[in-house]
Formats: sequence, structure tokens, C-alpha cells
Amino acid sequence: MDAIPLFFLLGFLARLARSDLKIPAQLYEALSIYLLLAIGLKGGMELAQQDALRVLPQAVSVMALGVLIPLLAFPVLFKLGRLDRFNAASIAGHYGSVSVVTFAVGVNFLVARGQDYEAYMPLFLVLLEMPGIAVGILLARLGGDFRSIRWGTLAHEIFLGKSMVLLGGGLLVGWIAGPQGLEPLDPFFFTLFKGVLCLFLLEMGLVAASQVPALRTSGLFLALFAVIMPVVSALLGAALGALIGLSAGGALLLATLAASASYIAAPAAMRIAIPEANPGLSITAALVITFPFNILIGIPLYDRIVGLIYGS
Amino acid sequence: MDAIPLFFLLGFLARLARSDLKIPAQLYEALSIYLLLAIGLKGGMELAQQDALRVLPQAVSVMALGVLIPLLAFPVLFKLGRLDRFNAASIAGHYGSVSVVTFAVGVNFLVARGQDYEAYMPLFLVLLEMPGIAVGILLARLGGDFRSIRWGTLAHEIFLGKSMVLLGGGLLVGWIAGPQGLEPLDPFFFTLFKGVLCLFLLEMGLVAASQVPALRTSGLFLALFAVIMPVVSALLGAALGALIGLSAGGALLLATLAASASYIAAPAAMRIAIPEANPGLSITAALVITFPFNILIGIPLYDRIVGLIYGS
Amino acid sequence: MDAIPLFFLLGFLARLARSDLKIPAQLYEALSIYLLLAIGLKGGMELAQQDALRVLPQAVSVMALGVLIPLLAFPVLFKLGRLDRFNAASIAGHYGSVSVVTFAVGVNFLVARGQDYEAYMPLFLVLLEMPGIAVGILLARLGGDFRSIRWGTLAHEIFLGKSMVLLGGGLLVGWIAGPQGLEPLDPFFFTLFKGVLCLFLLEMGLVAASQVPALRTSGLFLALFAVIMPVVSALLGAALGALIGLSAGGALLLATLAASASYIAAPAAMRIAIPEANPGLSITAALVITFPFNILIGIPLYDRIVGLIYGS
Amino acid sequence: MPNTHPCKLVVIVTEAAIEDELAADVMRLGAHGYTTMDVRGQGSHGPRSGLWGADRSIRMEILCDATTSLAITTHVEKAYFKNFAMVLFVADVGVLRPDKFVHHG
Amino acid sequence: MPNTHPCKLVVIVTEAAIEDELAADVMRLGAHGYTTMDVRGQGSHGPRSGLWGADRSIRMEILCDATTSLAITTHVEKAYFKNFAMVLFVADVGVLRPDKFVHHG
Amino acid sequence: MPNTHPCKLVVIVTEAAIEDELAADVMRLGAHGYTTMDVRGQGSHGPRSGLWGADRSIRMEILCDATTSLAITTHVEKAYFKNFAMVLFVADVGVLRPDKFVHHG
Ligand SMILES: Nc1ncnc2c1ncn2[C@@H]1O[C@H](COP(=O)(O)O)[C@@H](O)[C@H]1O
Ligand SMILES: Nc1ncnc2c1ncn2[C@@H]1O[C@H](COP(=O)(O)O)[C@@H](O)[C@H]1O
Ligand SMILES: Nc1ncnc2c1ncn2[C@@H]1O[C@H](COP(=O)(O)O)[C@@H](O)[C@H]1O
Ligand code: NA
Ligand code: NA
Ligand code: NA
Repeated sequence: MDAIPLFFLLGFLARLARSDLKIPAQLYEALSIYLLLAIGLKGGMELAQQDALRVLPQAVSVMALGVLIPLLAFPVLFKLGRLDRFNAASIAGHYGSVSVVTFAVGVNFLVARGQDYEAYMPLFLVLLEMPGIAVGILLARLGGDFRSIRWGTLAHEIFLGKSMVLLGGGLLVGWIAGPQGLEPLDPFFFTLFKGVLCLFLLEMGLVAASQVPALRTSGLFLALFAVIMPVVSALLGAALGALIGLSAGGALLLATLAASASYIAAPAAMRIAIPEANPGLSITAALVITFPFNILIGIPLYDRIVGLIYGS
Repeated sequence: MDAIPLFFLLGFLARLARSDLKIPAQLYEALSIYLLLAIGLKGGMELAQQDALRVLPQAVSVMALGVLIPLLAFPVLFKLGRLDRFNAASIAGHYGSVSVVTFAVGVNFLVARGQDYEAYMPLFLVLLEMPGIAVGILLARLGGDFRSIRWGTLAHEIFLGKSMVLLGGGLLVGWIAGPQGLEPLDPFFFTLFKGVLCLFLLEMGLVAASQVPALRTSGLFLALFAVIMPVVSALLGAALGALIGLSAGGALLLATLAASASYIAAPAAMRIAIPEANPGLSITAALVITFPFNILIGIPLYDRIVGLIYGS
Repeated sequence: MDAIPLFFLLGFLARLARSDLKIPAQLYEALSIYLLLAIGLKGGMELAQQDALRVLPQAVSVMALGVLIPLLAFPVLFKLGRLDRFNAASIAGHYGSVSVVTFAVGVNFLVARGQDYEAYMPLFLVLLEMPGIAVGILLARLGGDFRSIRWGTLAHEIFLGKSMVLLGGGLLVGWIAGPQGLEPLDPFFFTLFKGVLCLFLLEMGLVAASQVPALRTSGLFLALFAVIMPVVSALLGAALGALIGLSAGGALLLATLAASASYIAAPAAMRIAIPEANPGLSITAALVITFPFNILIGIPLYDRIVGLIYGS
Repeated sequence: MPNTHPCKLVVIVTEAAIEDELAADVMRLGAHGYTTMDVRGQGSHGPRSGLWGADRSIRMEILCDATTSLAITTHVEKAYFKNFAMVLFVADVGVLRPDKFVHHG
Repeated sequence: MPNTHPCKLVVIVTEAAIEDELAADVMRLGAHGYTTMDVRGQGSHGPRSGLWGADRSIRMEILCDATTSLAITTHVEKAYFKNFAMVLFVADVGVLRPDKFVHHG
Repeated sequence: MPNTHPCKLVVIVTEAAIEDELAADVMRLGAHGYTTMDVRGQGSHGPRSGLWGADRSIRMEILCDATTSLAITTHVEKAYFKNFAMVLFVADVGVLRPDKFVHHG
């Protein structure tokens, strides 16, 4: 059996059982820096081997998906879920953005099965990180104080936030250096990747379990949303994948990206840009429900969906 | 020459010479998390390839050894050493439990020589971690306030303490995932193991040297105890190894485990469960004397003992 | 293209653009501990394969170079630059000492091109770390309170400072353990080296950019000094390399060492030994100007110089 | 302090081993919150440099009313002073939103 | 305190997300410096254990004169109390070099 | 503060480079202990963000009697104010076990 979800479970159960196991804060930061950089580098390296013009139309449509998802999620949360505008917008933004670790688990799913995928998929991960967050913020301000948006701060938060710099910067470095330039970095950034991912999932398990008490206050609606929304997004992602000519593996990864909700970049950006929103709600949905749902149940499910679409 | 003890010496001497070299606290934590998880995973992986029923009787007798050692140590400390009940019990518990790093050095000793051992030995490490601590705590409360033991807290501290969760959790993950599941984690958890161990030994050298001043107050008796007790325990361990049919390598590791004293899990548990005991005494004995004794002199000595028993 | 300078640029630009990207303080410490130890070990291992007597005269003349450089720099800073005695002496000391990371980038330059060099060069790195600092401190006290130097504290700071213990200690461990003893540590200390170096350069870029505002106050003279001094020192280093019979690769590394200015060991030692000096000045010169100059422009330039001397 | 209201600040420096227990005690005795940080130091139990597990110390500070402050200091003195490295002090400070710190016991 | 001069100490415990913004505010309002550290804790917004990004807290302390102290507390109350986990208190302390902390505004 | 006794709290924020030296000074001048933590901040020497070696700051706090407090502040002013980034303040607090903090010099 694959070890990766087991590490998440170990952390989750340890915390539920009130173990004093903790991942030191700076180790957590070190692990995220490593994962973001490594994924960016990998994507950039593969991009260096592509014809950029061929990838461009795909890239544009993927970004459109990132805009579409929060626009779908917002009315559901606002009207159906009766959340206030700020919370609805913030949560919609989290689901428009993506989770780097869910993506990595998806890649691992394909690698373990020996299935191919477009090696430049991390480019799409980078492209999907931002639009969802930006749309979420705009939705929050649509009401009255639209002019009160501090565009400068907003752009800064989105383009220069830690995760964007590491992912995007890694992508650029990988692109410029190319496979040869990165070869001596292979042992550090690529060979160790999966082991580091396991440690990070242990920590995610601890964190998710620590947020479980918040489930009680977040209500049934949000719990349902956090399971159904990813499936809807995955359908869109898989369909788009087929449309733009990705391989089945690539379509599964795009579905996984669409289904995933951000719990690193989005919370940081939203706390500044929409302070009125309760961060507990979005984090519970994205991290406590959607994240484990995706890595334990979602990815195999999306694989089926892709299988149906691709008729395999 | 093997580099591992040299790193301990480097740390020890640097600190004695009052160098300002420090291992940051969170790096220390990161290193221990890594070592505990890696050893647990290794053991679990090997266990997955064993017939569990064949290992069971061995496991039970190994746990009995973990109960026996503190029962032997306690009267020596209490009567001969004239320590009060709390300190005697606490120290006995430290010696009943085990040191993960000493075990790792023992494994390295065998590997460097190309000698085989039962690959599931980490299981015994996990099993020996707890009984000694539990017996120590019971001994401390034997006097009057026996009913005052908070059994819940105690069980919690023992089974859900950090080291237990990482070792035991690693074991379970390794067992479930098996060799195939762990293969992609090899480069991180197994190939790097010895290098990480060196860094940890550097830190242990720093810590041991920082506790040297406490030697003065702990007295000659404790110093002698910290050298003689490990040898006695190693004899028991080696004999038991032969009895339960371990290979010579396995018997050496069991002797090493028996001889080792805990300085990570036991201090944490004892501080809560026997607050009356002076932590300085047990740490000086376990870390400043027994630990270096074991890795520099003890293991080769126990190897001789095993050689005599196995007639090689 | 080689990836290493790109990581420095990424950090530098991210910080200039006011990204909130940070390398946690303890990760920074962990990375430096690793780099210093790894370089020391490497050098010691190679030294174990040399005839020590053959290396000795080279070592002595290299140390003389470490004394000469600050003696050249001081009058320039004091007379020409009109800095006070304390600042002139402190800066001279920084340039007399060396930068471990610049050295590592130089080694990488050679390795990437497949060019040979004396594998025991890290020995010279260790030997060059201290004399410059000591000379700087003596220069600061030359005025009146020469007897006020606390020789004990000074020697302690120089020989037992963190970087010296890790570099020198690594060298000794590597020497004693030799290639066989270090073999199991290879994957950790040597295979990962370049990846870790990239992370460290990312951090150096962040730090350098954070010191850029100090450029304004440090003045044009210092900026010129920080570009010209390295070239002069590199000329001396290359010439000495030829004199003592190093290969062209070895001479390039000696030139690089001479050209580099310390920004880890020297600032720590100087802050204690010459508290009157403004640490902002020396760090701006060494880290914001000389360091990037060396890794981006200097090393290729010194390679040309060596080429001229060696007539290749 | 024109806009602030009087409040007690209780500060406890002690071994990290009892952090969770102490936090539970403090809440049980009527505090509505606390702030904790990692520290190192020296005292009658010798240096505690905090570089490894057993040697770590914390500093916890609690804003509360005088009654709760008294309850905490009394309890802590009884429960921990004998067996643990510990220092405690109390200061008079001013807070906004005084209700946030009053025990409605 | 024979050699010290009276001064205000403003202490703010809040979410790490607003560290930079808060520091800028404080300097703008007349403080000449501040000291920040990483903390964890619990309050009316529940536990903030600081083990991952969104859950980190800081404690900022500012030495300043009474006017600046009032300006800071008033601003912080208005700008952050509603939407952020936050606690603030003010203490009277004594400093050397009192000029270092007076706002020449 | 019914159960506490008056005591001085001296707090020093300065460069990490002099941590050991300062600790030795403080003990020599009559303190029986101190508590240190890592901080970052800003002051007249500019920002000290603490992200790398030379840029790290510490905050040391010392509980002691008035005489020791005066000795420490006087010494620190003389020995460090000129050349080091440093801030110092003194507060009046209440402690249990007052003997723990009195200098029997
Ligand atoms: N006089 C003091 N001033 C400040 N902190 C102290 C003082 N004495 C002790 N401490 C702190 O409290 C911890 C425990 O003190 P003790 O029980 O005296 O060993 C020490 O490790 C210090 O961190
Ligand atoms: N009574 C208190 N005493 C000390 N610190 C507190 C107190 N209440 C809250 N805090 C701190 O302030 C943060 C935010 O408080 P709150 O807004 O009440 O959630 C908490 O996470 C604690 O670190
Ligand atoms: N007004 C202030 N309030 C709080 N902390 C300060 C203040 N001024 C300076 N500091 C702290 O003391 C350190 C040194 O101050 P300075 O010598 O003014 O640069 C700064 O880095 C801050 O951490
Ligand atoms: Na998404
Ligand atoms: Na044992
Ligand atoms: Na130099």
C-alpha cells in the first residue's frame, strides 16, 4: 500500500488521541519552502523542453477555470449556505486556488502506476494559485466599498506572497537552468521529494485534527459543500483536460488541481484582504474536509471520471 | 575508523572548551523526529516480511526483560545508593527503557562489519521503550500514595508520548506499506540515516558536556552505577538473545538495548509522573556516563560477551 | 545555465520587491552547520590521502597571504577612505578572512567544467578563516589601548567560534575517519551538498537585499573598495597559487578564497572584539557588494587571470 | 492611561514539561486566556539553556482580575514550587475592554 | 528607580498575519521602535498553537510616551479589534535615555 | 497583590552577540537568575529582523532588588549603550518568595 496517506492518518490519529507530538514551526516552514521550490523547479525544467507557443492556449484556458470555480462557488455559499458576503467570497477563493500537496499526492498516484502525464503540469499549478484568490477578494468587495480595495496591496499579496515566489521563482530558475543545469540538484530536490512529502503530510494530519473542534460550529452545509464542490470542480477539470488535449494522466492532475482547495497561500492572502471573514470556516472546509477527502477518496474517484471521459 | 563516535567527541570537546557552537532547538527536534520515524519504518517494513506468530514469544520475553531491569536497579539505588524512593525509581525507569541512538550505533557497528541480525529488531526497541518507564513510576508510588497515581495520565504519557507515537506509528506505517510501499521513501528515510545520526551525535556530545558540572553533585555511587548497570543488563540481554534463538548479531543488539538508558522518552515521562525526582541525577547518569560508555566502550565489550556465549 | 547564482538572484529580487518570503532563522543555522561540516569533512578526507609534509609549506604560505591581505587593506581604508581606525581595521579583517559559500561556488564552477583541483583545498579555507580576523583586531588596538586586548577572549573567539569548530572539527573527523569511514555519510554530506547550497544562496540573496538600504550611508568609496579589493586579492592568490605549485584549478580556488570576504565568522568575532566598529559598514561591503560580485562576475574573471598566468 | 482599565498581569517562567498542565490549571482558575513563549535562562536550579528536550523553559503570561491572579499564584505556589524550576511575578497593567479579563465565576 | 524616567510600555498580542502592517502603524503613530517575538496562546478566538502558518501569533512591545501610547491604543482598537484575535495592555515602566522614546511630532 | 512582595524587573533588549557576556555581568552584579528569549525589532540602529547571524536580538529579563537593579542599569549604560543596539527598562512587580531575588552581597 502507498505510504503517503498513512502518514496523514498517523498525524491525524495522534492528535485526536491528544498525543503531544508536534512538528516544530520552523520545520513546517522549511518543509513548505522545500516542497514549493521543488515543484516549481520540476515544472520549469519540463517547460524548458516544451514549445511555449503550444502550451500557451492550454495555459489560458486553465486560468479561466481558476476564475470560473469561485464564481460558481460564491452564489452557492452566499444564497444556499446563507453565509455573509465576506465568508462566502473568502471560501470561494480558497476553492478557486489550489493545494500544492494534493497535487503532489496526485502526481504520486500516477507515478506509482507508471502512468504518463504532461511533465509541465506544475506550470498549471502555478497559474491556478492566484486567479481564484483574486476573484474571491473582488467578490467580497462587490457590494459597496469596491473602491476601497487597495489594489497595490492586493497585487502584492497575490504575486509576491511566499508561495507564489517559491513556486513561480522555482519555475523560472528551472526554466532558465534547464535539465542540465538542474542535474546536480536532482538528489536534493527530486530524489528526496517523496520522503519530505510524508513528513509534511504527518504535520497536515496533526493540523487537520487540531481543527476538528471547529467542525461543530461550521455547520452541516459547509461540510457538504467541502465534499461536493471538489467533485464538481474535478468534473470541470477533467472535461477541460480532454478539451485542451491533455493525456488521461494530465486530465487527472487538472481535475485534482481543480478539486483541491488552498490552505497555505489563500488563508494568508485572505486574512489581509478580507479581514471580515472568519478564517476558521475556510480552513475547516479546505483542510479538515476537502484535503483528506481528496487524497483518500477523491483522486481515485477522479481517476474513474477521467477513465469514463477518455473511454479507457 | 568509523566516523559516528567522532561526531560525539567533537560536540563533547567543543562544549567543554566553551565553544559557542549550538544545535538550534528546532533542528534537534527535527533530527529526533526523523530518527524515530526512520527506525520505526525500518522495523515495520521488516516485520511485514516475518511470520508474526514466530516473533510473538520473542516479543513477550523481551518485554519481560524491560520489566526485570528496573526491578533489579531499584533496590541497588535505594538501599546501596541511599537515594530516596523517588530518585531511585526514576533512575531505575530510565535504565529499564532504551536509547534509540545507542541502538542505531549498535546497528551501525554490525553493518560496518557486514554481520547479519534479525531485521525486525526495531520492533524490540519499540517494545522496550515503555515497560521500564511504567515500572519506574509504579516503584515510586509503592510507598503510600499508590492510589494517587493518575493512571489515565500515566498511560497517556507512556503510549502517546512523542517518541512512542513516532516509533510505534512508523512501525505500523512500515508494516502496512511493506517494502514496496516504502521503496520511494528509501532515499530520504534510509540512505540519509547515518548522516543524520552523525548530526544528532554532535548535538548529544554538546548536551552531555553541558551536563558534566552536574557530575560533581551526583556522587561517585551514581557514576559507578552508570557504568556497571549497563554491563549487567547487557549480560541479561545477551543471554536472553541466545535463549530465544536470536542470531549473534541480534543478541548483540538486544544486549545493547538492555544496556542503554533512555534520555529522551523517560525524562519527559518522569518529569510529569515523578516530579519529586531530581531530573539532573537521572540525566547525568544516562546521558553523561552511560551513553558515551555504551557507544565508545560498551558495544565492543558486549560484542565480546556475545562472542563468548555464541562460542565464536 | 548553472542554477546556483539564479537562487541568489531569486532571493535578492524577491526581497527587493518586498516579498514576505523568509528563511526561518533556525533553518538558516541548520544550513550553515551542514555546509561548514560538509566542507570540513571533504577537506579532511582528501587530506588523509596526502603526504602532510608536502602540504605543509603550501599551508604556511597560504596563511601568510591571510595576514598580508588585511595589512594591505587597512591603510587604504584608513588613509584613502578616511574611515576611523576601528572601522578600517574591522573591514580589513573581513577581507582577510574568507567566505565559505563563495568557495563552494568556486568549486562548483570547476566541477561543472570538469576541471581538476587539489582536493585538499578546504584545508586552505580552514587556514584562511582566522589569520585575517586576528590581524584586523590587532590593527584596531594598535593605537593606544593595545594592552587592553583580552587575548584569552580573542583566541577563544577565533579558535572556538562556531564556524571554526565546524570547519576545523569536520576536517579532523574527515582526516581521522578517512574515505572508508566517511563512505556511509556520502549521501548526506556530499550528494546533497549542492542542493543545500542553493537554499543557502536563496537566503543570502534575501539577506543581501535587506542590507541594500545601508548602501546609501556607506558611501561611494566603500562600494569601490568592495569591488577593487577582491580583484587585487585574487591576483595575489592566483600568483601565490602558481608559486607554490598548485594546478590551475587550485590557483583559481586560492584566488577565489583571497578575493572573498567573510560575512559569517568575521562579523561575529568583530562585534565582540571591536565593538566600536559599525557592523553595517563591513556587512554591506562584504555581503551586498563583494559576495554577489564574486559569484556573478569575479570567479569567471579570476579564471581568466589564472589562464593568463598558467598560459592556457 | 486615559483609555485603559486596571488589570493584573501574572507571569510564570517554568519548565516546558508542565506547559499543558499549567495552561489547563490557569483556565480552570478563571483566566480567559494566556500567552506562552519559549525562553531560556538561569536560576536556583542552574542554567536551563533550552537546547534539548528536558532543558526547555516557557514563559506564560496571563491577564486577569485580582481574584483570579490570587487564585493562580496560590495554586501554582502549592502545586509546583517545590518540585519544579519556576519563577512567578505579578504586575499592574492597564487594558482596553476590561470585561475580556474578568472572571464571572 | 533612581536613575530611570517614566515611560509607557504598550504590549500587543495578535495574529502574525498583521505583523508588518502593525509595525508600520506603530512607527507612523510616533513610536521610535518596537520589539517583536513569536508566541502562542489561547483567548476568546480559541487556541492559537502557532504550529502552522495561519495559526501563528506575535507579541509586540513598544516603549513610548503617553501621547503615543494613547494614539497607538486608540488606532489599534479601531483598526483591528473587531476582526482579529488581539489583546493589548499598557504598563508604566522606567527607562534610561528618556529622549529615545519621546515623540517629536 | 495580597500575597506578593515588591521587586524590580529589569528588561534589556539588545544584540544576540553579547548574550553570554551580559548574562555573566548580570549574575556578577548580584542577580540570582535571568530569563532570555529571541526577539526581533526596530530602533535607532534600524531594523533588526533576526533572520541571520549578525542580525539577531535577544530580550533578557531579570527579577532583582532595587540595589541590584541600579547596579545593572548603571553598568549596562556604561558598558554597552555607546556601541550596541540596546534598550532597557525597569518595572515594579510583585513576587512570591522575595528572598529568591535579594542580593546578599
Ligand atoms: N531572578 C530571576 N530573574 C528572571 N528570571 C529568573 C530569575 N530566577 C529564575 N528565573 C527564571 O526562572 C527559571 C527557573 O528558576 P529557578 O527555579 O530559580 O531555577 C530560570 O531558568 C529562569 O528562566
Ligand atoms: N487573558 C489573557 N491573558 C494573556 N494573553 C491573552 C489573554 N487573552 C488572550 N490572550 C492572547 O491574545 C491572543 C488573542 O486573544 P483573543 O482575541 O482573546 O483570542 C490569544 O491567542 C492569546 O495569545
Ligand atoms: N521604542 C522601542 N520600543 C520597544 N523596543 C525598542 C524600542 N526602541 C528599540 N527597541 C528594541 O531595541 C533594539 C535596539 O534598539 P536601538 O538601539 O534603538 O536600535 C531594537 O532592535 C528593538 O528590538
Ligand atoms: Na481548486
Ligand atoms: Na535499558
Ligand atoms: Na579574503
